[in-house]
Parts: sequence; structure tokens; C-alpha cells
Amino acid sequence: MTEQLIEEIETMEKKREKEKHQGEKEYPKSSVTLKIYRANRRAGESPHYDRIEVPVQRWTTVLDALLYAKAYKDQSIGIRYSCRMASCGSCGMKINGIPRLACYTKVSELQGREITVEPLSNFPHIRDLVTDFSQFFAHHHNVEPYIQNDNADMPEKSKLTEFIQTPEDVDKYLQFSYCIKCGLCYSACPTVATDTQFPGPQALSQAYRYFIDSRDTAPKERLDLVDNRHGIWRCHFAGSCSAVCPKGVDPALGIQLLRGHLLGYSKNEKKVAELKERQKKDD
Amino acid sequence: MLQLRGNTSMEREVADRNNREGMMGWLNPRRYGWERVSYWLQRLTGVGLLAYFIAHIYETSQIAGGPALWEAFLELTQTTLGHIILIVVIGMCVFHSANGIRLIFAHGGKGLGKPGRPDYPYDAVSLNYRQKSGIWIALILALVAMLYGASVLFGGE
Amino acid sequence: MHKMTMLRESQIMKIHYITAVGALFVVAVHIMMRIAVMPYGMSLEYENVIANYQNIPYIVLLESILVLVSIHGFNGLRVILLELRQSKKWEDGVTVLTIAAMIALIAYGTRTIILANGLGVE
Amino acid sequence: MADITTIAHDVLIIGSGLAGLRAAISAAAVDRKLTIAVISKVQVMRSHSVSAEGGTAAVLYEEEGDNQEAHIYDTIKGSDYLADQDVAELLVKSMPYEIYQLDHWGMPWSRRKDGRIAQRKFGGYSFPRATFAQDKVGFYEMQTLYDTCQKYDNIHFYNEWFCTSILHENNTFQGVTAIEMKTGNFTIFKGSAGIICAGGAGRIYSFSTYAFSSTPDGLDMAYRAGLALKDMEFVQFHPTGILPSGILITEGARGEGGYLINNKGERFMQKYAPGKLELAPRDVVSRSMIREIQEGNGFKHETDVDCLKLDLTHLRADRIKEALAGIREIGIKFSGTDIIHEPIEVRPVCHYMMGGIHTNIDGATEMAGLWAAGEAACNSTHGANRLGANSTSECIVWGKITGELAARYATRKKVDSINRKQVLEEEKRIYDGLFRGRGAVNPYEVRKQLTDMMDEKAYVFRNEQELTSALEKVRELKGAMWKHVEDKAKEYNTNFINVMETDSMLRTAEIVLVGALNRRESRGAHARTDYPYRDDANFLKHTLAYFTGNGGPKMTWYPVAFTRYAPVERKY
Ligand SMILES: Cc1cc2nc3c(=O)[nH]c(=O)nc-3n(C[C@H](O)[C@H](O)[C@H](O)COP(=O)(O)OP(=O)(O)OC[C@H]3O[C@@H](n4cnc5c(N)ncnc54)[C@H](O)[C@@H]3O)c2cc1C
Ligand code: HEM
Ligand code: SF4
Ligand code: F3S
Ligand code: FES
Repeated sequence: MTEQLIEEIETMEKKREKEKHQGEKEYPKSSVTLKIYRANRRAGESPHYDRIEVPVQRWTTVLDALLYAKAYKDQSIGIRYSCRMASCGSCGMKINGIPRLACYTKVSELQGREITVEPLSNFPHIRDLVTDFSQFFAHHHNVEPYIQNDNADMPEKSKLTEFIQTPEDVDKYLQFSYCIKCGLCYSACPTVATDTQFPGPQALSQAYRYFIDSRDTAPKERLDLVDNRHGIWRCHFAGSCSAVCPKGVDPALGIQLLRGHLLGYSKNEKKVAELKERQKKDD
Repeated sequence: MLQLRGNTSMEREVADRNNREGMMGWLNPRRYGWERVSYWLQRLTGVGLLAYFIAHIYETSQIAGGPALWEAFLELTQTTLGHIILIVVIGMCVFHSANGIRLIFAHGGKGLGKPGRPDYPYDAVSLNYRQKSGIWIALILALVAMLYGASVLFGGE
Repeated sequence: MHKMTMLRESQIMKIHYITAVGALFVVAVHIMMRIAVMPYGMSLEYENVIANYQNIPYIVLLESILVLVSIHGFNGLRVILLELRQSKKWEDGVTVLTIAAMIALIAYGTRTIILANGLGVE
Repeated sequence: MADITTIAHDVLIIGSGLAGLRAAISAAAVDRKLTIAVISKVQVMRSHSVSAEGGTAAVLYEEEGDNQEAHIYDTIKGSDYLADQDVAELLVKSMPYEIYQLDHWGMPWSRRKDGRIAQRKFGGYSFPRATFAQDKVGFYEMQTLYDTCQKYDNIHFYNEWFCTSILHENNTFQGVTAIEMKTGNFTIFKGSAGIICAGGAGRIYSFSTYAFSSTPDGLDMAYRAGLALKDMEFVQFHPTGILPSGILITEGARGEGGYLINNKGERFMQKYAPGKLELAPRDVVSRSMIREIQEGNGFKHETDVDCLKLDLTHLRADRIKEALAGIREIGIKFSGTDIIHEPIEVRPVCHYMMGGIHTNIDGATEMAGLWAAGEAACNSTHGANRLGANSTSECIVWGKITGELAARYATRKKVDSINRKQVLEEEKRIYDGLFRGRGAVNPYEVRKQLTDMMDEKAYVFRNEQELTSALEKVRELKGAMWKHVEDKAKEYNTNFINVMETDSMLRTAEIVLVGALNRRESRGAHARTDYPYRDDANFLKHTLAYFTGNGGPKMTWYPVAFTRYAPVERKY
């Protein structure tokens, strides 16, 4: 009964989501006002908002609109961007209060004639829409995000072969390696908002990505790495990270699954045994 | 503890709380969906319950002072305001417990679904309707418990 | 007390969850007994309360509520406080204070139980 | 000068794309005591390489019928015989190791049922040879390499440092000058060896698959330092860019079985390349598409641009979700088309620069201590036309080779001084010439005019008249009063960066146009309507362009290396 109800609600929501997209086809707006957060504290410029009107079409993304404003209205707007196709993770910012990728948010998806753009919170501010990612990258570095395996570096003249992985093995971690390091999750997480040493959803989900990869042989070390006062336990499954992630990484899921191993809900012995088996075969 | 690698300027920035949302980030819990509401309520009710619990221990300790003191203290707590507080506590307790049980499982990845191949439009499986309905059920249970509590406290007189 | 700070975070949090489940159980029994045995108003009368404190299983129940909820609650508080600020001073302070408060509360509650139990004997 | 900070490292790598990261790892592994700096104008993982979609070519299954000779031949034939054949051979022979090494470092290669690495068909190949990871190959490769870099404490990342010039003396590399974008400080990097991995220059076109950061400032830096740029007239146009943004639909879509159709619903590639159809090399398919459009068989996109359609609707939905999930997302998001249900509108789009900094087979430039790798380099693997999936291969192979060579060189030879005169000149050039410059013309308008003009006049088909008028226009734009920066702040001044980029774009566009004018033949991606045939007697050679100051480039020729295949007519 409840299962059915849940399913019904689910289909209803999906339908509504689809209808939202259909609205784009008859897009009526022809211009929109950008309300842009401006500040350059280092140079003594205090925070304020600039309102700039830009022309838009059905396809215009918030990034397009901002770059138009930069080219023709105010060239001093500080903004970070690169790929314009949602694969590099440069252009994260708060759009109408929610962390999003500017190049992945079409003006037509947003309600109203004014769009507020602000820098991501939880990242130190540099200028205008640009924030400092060095802490964020350092957290990623600290979870040792690389395959730990004695055979990881192949000798030049070795037998050329891969570690066997079935498509199912790949599916266990593939989703988490979709992460483009855009930092949206980091900006949305309530723990990161106060805890400066919490690795954050991005880094923790990467810890799981390598933990569950059948090529990695250091599961125990990985668990120890996140099991500390400001580690994985500071995630309270607020889910905001997964709600804003533009790539479906679902960091919340990765974190909880990793914690399942710490709590003893899930076991990884099979993987370890498998690895040993495989090594024996190789020798 | 995590050690941040790098030059000193970065270490300085680690201490820098520049642009963190801070506790202001707890405001507006509807912004990111039901899971965020659950986070916020779990926290609020947790602290609320702890406060009540401390008060309750103090309250019961009055028994040691003999019948007169106990009666006097009862007079203080058995008021309308006292009853309302107690009803809120009942609600908090039921929500915190019911949601807490969900969280104990969810924190270990139970009931969240399996990772799979990402497929547009990337719906996060961990934010599935099983979890959301868990939060709703906890809220409904809390409401029912509060109504029952009210009927006992106010109806019994 | 020193032992506590040397626990791994995972051990502390396991305790947090176990005490939660334990607390849920004992609090439920406690409340059930309060409303199932007699009307709520009556259960608060002095004699009835004192009578309860004579009942050994009930004392055990009360004491376990006291211990379980204190551990769980103060650890929860510790978690919240730890997340607020990060410096060695603050974190050590939080750990010591929450443990101290927890012990104080347990001691205070236990004192009530012992005293109330003594009252009945007289 | 005294107040300019100097940062010293043993090896300087400019660019953190695939080539740069691979070079960093192999340099760092040579000797853990060497310090490696990876300097990039974007943050790591933001480089254009993350957009690479379709595959990386390598011969993995010889037991199933593939062989390395076939890969070499396909590459050379694809290049219209302008590839240096020894270089193509080195690429092919090095690749299998690299694929397995990436696997060992954590690359999520797509797998076959038996757990081995899967490969798919790609244009111009005689065997399914494109190794892939869904349709996000470049992204996953970047991630694997970046994550592997975290193993080495001797790799130092300098994110968002914009390099402006190469410092050298007696034709020996000494370092680079750079601006730290966050603070705006002008800084000297001193290094014994350098590797330029600054990527392609495709943003000199408006309709382009490239990231906005793919401007030719890296190439221009080498050019100004006196190094030759080779074969710059060869610009690859990929058949399937979506409208209006130019975002790429990978060749993998055709590799999986997609058709190109015209407004009569015909699979028109049957007319042009009956043997390979949609999987002919990119230059062939792009030309066929333009012809089809010229014959009036095209569609009109709602923005009034001519286009054709790519039909994937006959593929199974689950196969699309499995192997082409990323482009399905792109289609829905940026074109409003779900490829499962509807054909998607596409048009040939600027996609790759075959040309680049002239290097030898080892990736060494003409300057001692300086190497170049990846798309920025032209070691002549791709000749006149690159095959899809061969570029990520090239980045990885020469990233590794140059990284190792540069590290070895840096252990032997230490640079002890810096050419101060050059530093001062450079400071003057960018600060007095650009930053404090005065002008009435909007630099963004200049950039737009340049790139729109390139779209129009140096596209798939070229001719003397259009190229000449384009060259005139570039020179006019160069002379216009646009060199000024409105934003006077030091911190994160992207306005300043954009102006420097535009400056380099004008110079590079000029080289492309002059090279195209000089090459009076049609070869590979360079198709002249006034010289429609290949002319091996006169033009079976590489173009080199040298910097001459403010005038145009000085052009010379350079021989092609032949080791095994004599040129024959190219048919698919
Ligand atoms: C959409 C798309 C899809 C593609 N798909 C495929 C494919 O399927 N298979 C394939 O083989 N190839 C593909 N390619 C081609 C391939 O991706 C590129 O050729 C390759 O990624 C280039 O890598 P790179 O390391 O040379 O340069 P890039 O990744 O472009 O990196 C350049 C680096 O140099 C830095 N840089 C530049 N200038 C400066 C400066 N002045 N100062 C400091 N740093 C600077 C940049 O910041 C950047 O880090 C594709 C290309 C595109 C556009
Ligand atoms: C009755 C007295 C209780 C008190 C005083 C109490 C108090 C607290 C406090 C202060 C927190 C910290 C909140 C936070 O971390 O956000 C907390 C968390 C928690 N409580 Fe309770 N609690 C009580 C009962 C329970 C019960 C009965 C359960 C479940 C069966 C429970 C389950 C949890 C869980 C799972 C958490 C962790 C939340 C997290 O880490 O995000 N609690 N509690
Ligand atoms: S997990 Fe998602 S939101 Fe977070 S950095 Fe990665 S891609 Fe961005
Ligand atoms: S938002 Fe933060 S609290 Fe956990 S589930 Fe995500 S990391
Ligand atoms: S610009 Fe690359 S993600 Fe938006």
C-alpha cells in the first residue's frame, strides 16, 4: 500500500518536472535584469549589488547573460568560467540563492525578471562572483584520492594487461567519479557552513569512490582516514549536497555507504578476498 | 586530524571563516528539500530534549525535599504553560525518536538505494521517497502524539 | 574521563546510536508506566511517586534512562559545539565540559533516586 | 625589478590539461627530489581536456584481429600523408601501455561483459579502436591523472596563474613570467626545463567546440619567443556541433551507429563515402555536409543557420543511456532535443588545431630546455587531418615522453640566471601596452568581429578571395585603437586577461590565414575551392611561421618524414 502511494507521488513529481521543461519552448522573455553581487574587499570595495539588464533568448544561460554583461555593459565583472558545457566545474555560483552552475542554468528555467547572482558561500571570497577553492582542493587531496595498490605503477616492460572489472564492478563507483569539483555541494552543506575542518561532501564521496573500487587495496586505511573528530561523522545526512549536485554524483549516498562500513552494516571482505585471489593468479 | 598541505598562506585561509554561511545557514531550512528540514528539526529537537531532560531531573529532585516542596513545585509546573511545554516536548520526543531510527539506518546507507549509472535528469537516489516519507511519518506521529498528550493533560482535568 | 577522549570517533558515535535505541526503549517503558498504571494527574501525587522509588526494577529503569539519555544527549551537544568552532582550546573545552556536565547530571539524578528511596524506608 | 617575486622549480609545466598532467606525473616519477610546477590559467580539472568525449585510440586486441600497423596506416592515411610517419609509429606503439597504465591508476574505462576494457568504432579507423569511458573520456582521464598527481608531493599546482612570456637567453630556456590572477602580482618563474602544454586555440572561431579558455596565448608566447608555429592552416571542423552553442556531439554517436540525414530524410553520406559512410574521417564528412547544405538539402535552425540532422532514434534507449548519456544530457539541456526521440540539429564546427609549436619526434622545440606536448605542440602526428580519438592519445604519449626528458634534463643542467632585460620588456608590453593603454574600441567587440569573420571566411571551404579579405580585416583589427583595460583593479582582473587573450588571437588568426593562403592545394582539413586537388609535387611539406615583430609572420617550409607509406589518393 505505502509502496504504491510512494510510487504515485513519485510519478506525479516527475510529471510536474517534465511540464516545467515544456514551458521553455514558448519562451516569452526578451530581457532580464541581473542583480550581481560585487565586492573586492582587498581593494577596499565593499559589497553591493549592481543591476544590469541584458537581452536573452530561449537558449541563453545565466553564464551567457553574465558574459554579455561583461563584454558590453561592465567589463570589470569578476567571473570564472571555462567549458560552458557543465563539464569543468568553474562557474558555480548562487543563482537566486541556490548554488548552481551558471552555464547549466537557463534563464528560461528561472522565475521572474530579475536574477540574483552571488558567489558561492562557504568558500573564501576573492572578488565579485569568484571564490577561493584552495581549501576545497586540499580536502580532496587529504582523502588520498588515488588507487593504492602495489601494482598501480606499471613497469615499462611489464606484461600489458588490465585489472579485470566487470561492468557491475564499474557501476559501484562510476557515479561518484562523475564529480566535476564544482563545489556546489560544499557550498550547500550545513556542516561545512560552520566546520572549517570537515572535508565536505565532495572529498568524502571521493573517499568512497576509491574505497569501493575493486582495484584499490587499502580499504582499512581509507576508513581510518575519515574516522576522526571532523571526519565523516560530521555529516548528518542533510542531503543538501545531493540536492544541488549538477552531475548526479549523489555525495550523500557515497558518504552514508562509506559510513555503513565503519558502522559494520556492510562488509568489504569479499573485495579483499577477491583481490588476494587475483594477485595469486597473476603471480 | 586532517592536515592541510601547502604554503602558509593556505593554512592561514583554513582558519579564515571568510564567507562561511555559519549558523545563518541553518535558517531557511526549506531551501534544499525535506532532508534539510529533517536535519534542522533533529538538531532543534535534540537540543530541546536535552534542555527538558536537565530541567526534568531538577524537577524530580524536588521529591527529596519532602511533600511540601514537591507540592509547591507541582503547582509551578502543572499550569497551562507547563502543559503546553510538555506537549511540545512530547512532539519533539516522538519526532526525534522516529526520525532518529530512520537516521540510524540511513547513516549506514540502509534504505538509500544503490549507486548506478548516472542518467539525466540526475535524480539523487539517496533523496528517494522512502526517505522523504520517513520524515513525513515522523512528523505525523509527532502530531498525533501531541494531540493525544493534549487530550490527557487538558482533558483529564 | 581520559578514556573518553581516547575513543575513536566511530566508537563514540556507535555509543551515540546504541544509547539512542536504548533510551527509546526505556523512555517508552517509563512513559507507558506513567500513563498505563493510573491517570496522569494521580501519578504525580507525592505518595505515588515515592512508592515508585521503592520498586527496585523501577529504580533500575530510572537509572538507565538517566545514564543512557545523558550520554546520548551530551554527546549530541558535543557534536553540535564541535562543529561551531575549530581550535584546540575550544575542542578540548567542549569535550571536558560535556563529559563533566554529563557526569554531574548523572550524579545529581542518582542522588535523587537514593534520597527518594531512603524517604520511603523511614 | 627588485620587487618582482621569483619562484623557482626544476621543471615548469605550462598548462594542466591532459598533456600537462601526464607530463607532471612522469617528471615527478623520475626523481622525487625534483620539484615540478604545473602552472595554469585555469584551476586544475577546468582545462578544456575535460570536455573530450568520444575515445582514446589504441590497439588492444591483436588476438581479435587488430594490429598496430593498421593503426599507423589509418593515422597516416587520415592525415592525408602529411603526418611524419615515424611519429605516428611512436604514437601507436606507445598507446597500449598508456591505456593499461590509466586503468591501473583508476580510470573507469567502460568494460565488456568479461571484465576487459571495451572499445568502439570511430571515424577513419579500420577496427573498433576507440577506448572509452562512457562519453566522458577526457573528463575521466583528467580526473585519473589529477588524482594520481596527488601521490606526489613534488608536484606543485599553481592554479590561475596566467603565463605571459618565455624567458630565454642564448636560445636556452630560463623560465616564464606570469600573473597570479587572485592577487594580480606579476611574477617570475625560474626553471631549468619547461614544457608547454597550453592546448589548442580554437576560440579564434565563434562557432567552436572549445572551452572559452582555449585561446592561443600559450602558442603566442612561444611564437614571440622565436619558436616556429607549424601547420597552423589545418583547422579541423568536426561534423557534429549543436546549435546555437557549438557544443560537441561526439563522433562516438556515429560510432554507435548514428546516421546523418538531410531534409529529404536521406543518409547522404552514401553519396560521398560509400565505404565508410558517417565513419569517414572528419574532414570528409564535414565537406560532404557543407556540399549537401549548398545543394539546398539542409535544414534551417530557428536561429536561421543552415544545418543537417544526426539521427540516433533507431538505437535502443538503454544503449544510449549506457554509452551516450552525456550527449543525451547535452542535447536536452542545450538544444532542447532528446536524442532518444528526435534527430538533433548539427553543423560542422571548429574542433581541433592540427598545428602548433614545431617540435621533433621527442617533443623538443627549437629552444634548449623547452618541450611542447599536447594540442599546443605540432610533432606532426596528425598531419593535415587528425583522426578522432588520436588527440587524447597524443597528449598522453607526449606528456609522458616530454615529462621524462625534461626531468632528466633538469637533473643535469641547472639554470642560474634570468634574462632581466626580457622581464622588463615583458612588464612594459603588458602593463604599458595593454593594461594602461588607451582606446575607444571595445576589445570584446574586436574579439567578436575576429571570430565571426573566421567562422565565415576560413571555414570548411576556403578560397583566395575570402582569405585575402579576411587577412585585411585582421590587420585592420590589429591596428584599431582597442588595446586598453577598463577594469583597473589588480585582483582577479579577467578583463585584463581577456585583452591579453585577444591580442594573441589576432596574431594567431593571422598565421592561420597566411598559411592557408600560401597552401594552394586541398589537403586534409584544408580545402580550397580554387585549388580542389592535392598537390604533392609542391606542397607535400609542413608550413612554419616565425615571428617578425609587428609585421606578419615569416613563412618557410619543412620536410615531411616518410618511413613506410608513399602518398596515394585518399578514398573512403
Ligand atoms: C568537445 C571536444 C571533444 C573532444 N573529444 C576528443 C576525443 O573524443 N578524443 C580525442 O582524442 N580528442 C578529443 N578532443 C581533443 C582533445 O580533447 C584535445 O586536443 C586535448 O584535450 C588537448 O589537451 P591539452 O592538454 O593539450 O590542452 P588543454 O586541455 O586545452 O589544456 C590547456 C592548458 O593550458 C593552460 N594554458 C593555456 N594558456 C595558458 C597561459 N597563457 N598560461 C597558463 N596556462 C595556460 C590552460 O589553462 C589549460 O590548463 C576533443 C576536443 C573537444 C573540444
Ligand atoms: C530522549 C532523550 C534524547 C535526547 C535528550 C537526545 C538528544 C540528542 C541531541 C542533543 C542530539 C544532537 C543533534 C545533532 O547532532 O544534530 C541527538 C542526536 C541524535 N539522536 Fe537523540 N536524543 C534523545 C533521544 C533519542 C532517541 C530516542 C533516538 C532514537 C532512537 C535518538 C536518535 C538520535 C540520532 C540518530 C541522532 C544523531 C543525529 C545526527 O547525528 O545527525 N535520540 N540527540
Ligand atoms: S559532488 Fe557534485 S556538487 Fe559536489 S563538487 Fe562534485 S559535482 Fe560538484
Ligand atoms: S549536505 Fe552535508 S551533512 Fe552530509 S548529506 Fe551532504 S554532507
Ligand atoms: S563553465 Fe564549465 S561548468 Fe560551467
